[in-house]
Amino acid sequence: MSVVFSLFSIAAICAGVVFFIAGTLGLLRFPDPLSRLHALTKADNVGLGLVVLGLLPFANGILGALKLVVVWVLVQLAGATVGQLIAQAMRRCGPTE
Amino acid sequence: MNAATLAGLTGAILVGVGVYGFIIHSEPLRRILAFNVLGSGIFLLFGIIARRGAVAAIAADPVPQALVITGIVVAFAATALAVALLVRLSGEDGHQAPHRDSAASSRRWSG
Amino acid sequence: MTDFLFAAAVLILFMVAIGFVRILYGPHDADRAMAAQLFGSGGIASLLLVASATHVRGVEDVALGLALLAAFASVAFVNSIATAGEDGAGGE
Amino acid sequence: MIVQSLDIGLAALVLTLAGWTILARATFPAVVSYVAYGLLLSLIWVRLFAVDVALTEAAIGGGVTGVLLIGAASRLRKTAASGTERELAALWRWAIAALCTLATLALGAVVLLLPDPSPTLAPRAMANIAATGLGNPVTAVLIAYRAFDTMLEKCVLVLAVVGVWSLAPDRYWGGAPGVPRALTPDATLTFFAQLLPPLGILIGIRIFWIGADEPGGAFQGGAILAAMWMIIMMARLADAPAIDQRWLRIALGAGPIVFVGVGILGFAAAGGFLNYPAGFAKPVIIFVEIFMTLSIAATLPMLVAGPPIRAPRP
Repeated sequence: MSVVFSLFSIAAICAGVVFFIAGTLGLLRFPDPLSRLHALTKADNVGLGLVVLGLLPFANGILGALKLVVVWVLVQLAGATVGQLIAQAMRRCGPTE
Repeated sequence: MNAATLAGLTGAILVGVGVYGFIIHSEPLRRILAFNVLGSGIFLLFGIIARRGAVAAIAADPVPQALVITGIVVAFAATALAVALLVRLSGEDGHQAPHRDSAASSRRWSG
Repeated sequence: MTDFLFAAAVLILFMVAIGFVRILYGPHDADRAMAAQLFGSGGIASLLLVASATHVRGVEDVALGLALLAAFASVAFVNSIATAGEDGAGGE
Repeated sequence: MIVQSLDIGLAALVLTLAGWTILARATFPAVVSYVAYGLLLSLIWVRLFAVDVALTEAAIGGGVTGVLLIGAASRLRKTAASGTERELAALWRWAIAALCTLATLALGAVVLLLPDPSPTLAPRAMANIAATGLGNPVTAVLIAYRAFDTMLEKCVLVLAVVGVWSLAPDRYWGGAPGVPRALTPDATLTFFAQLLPPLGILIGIRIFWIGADEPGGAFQGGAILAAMWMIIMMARLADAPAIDQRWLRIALGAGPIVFVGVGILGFAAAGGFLNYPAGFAKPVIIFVEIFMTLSIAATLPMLVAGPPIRAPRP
């Protein structure tokens, strides 16, 4: 059973790391700020979500698991808000501001 | 080399970098930033002393930790006071009041 | 397993570090704010991985605190360019 | 091996960010670097097993400091103040760099030559912890063993607020300070500021409450509560309070006043300033901490908001 959990964790965390790599590459390589923002929010939401998913089997009881999920929800909320705000600000002021 | 020694050396470098920045910058906000970098370097030196004082029951000596916690809060208060002084000064000898947004909203709120 | 968790944390930190280039070169201040945002989520992810690997008590609470405050710098940034962009009109 | 590469990578990243904070040409990139730097510092504190410090650094460095510095950078950009940078001659810069390198080398040598085994107060802190009724030695140091320091530190915070307020022009005295907030109400930000505080207040109170036995405490919980009040003001859901409001002044002063009061009662109850009566130490400590948390939650946003900038309402 624990082997299954370990494999699950390794797979999820690896996938999460891949999303972080993709997000960073996007932040570096995409040509304009809005597509960079798109890449960033993917890394925020999915990358951290997968890492949290992979860590859940090792969580410290129900409360520990709950905390991990709340961390993810909070970062999700922050990422979504910041994405919206930055995009609006760039539309208002133009990317050359 | 363990994590504690490495953190201590990081702290030593941060102190040097902070002092350098504090001297070479003439712009006050940059000096405030440099001063904070210097302060966090000193906090890290406290941190290594705490970590080296670990005994079986606890992983780090609580006394330096408590000093650092107090230090972080006081450093923040000092930074805030410095920033307030700076903003006020720039409003005095600049060409404009520093808070036009709020001046407009005060009209709204007082109406 | 512990080594794997540490390795994942190192990789994520490394990726985040590459994002530092955006803080260096911008070009737009929004890009810098985005890179700082990536530092936040990457930092939280590696913190959780390190916590799980070392079993230090209470690290989830540090991650909770960081996650709660993850948006603050960016919100302050957006507010500041909004007030700078209006340039004194202060309009409603 | 991998652990070492983590530590080295972390140190390299922290130093790069600190270096850029100092060396960046423009102010804004320097401020952003500094905010990211504060975030990574809390990771180093976790690696040093100082979770209480990591929590403080995360709550203060991640939240209120970022808002303070970014707000300051944008206010100063509007005025001419950012043009005051003067370049030093290259010779001077090299000389200063050499001196700072010497200071670093000296400190590094001290770090490497620290005595082994290192002197520690940890056994003595643990030996008497049963008398305080606490389980977290850091809280015991803050509120029991070194209570005097912590009390003075609360007074420093109040003095800092008085110092900030005293910068107000006479005509604004008694008015409200200007929080760096959105220019107009914004739907996304409003939604965020309505959703976050309920959860944040819960987490803040929890971190304060578990501080007796686990990492956490009044500073950390108070800083998170402070951040929640700030996001409400930043989203314009609530206006900053006028500084002559009685409730605000009570909230700011409650921490130090209760602390001093409990200290004086210590003469009657246990024969000395700040002595806690045997057997009742923990309830007394929690009582003091409740007011400390409240004061910190009120003080930090007032420090960020700066002096009053509106005339008091008639």
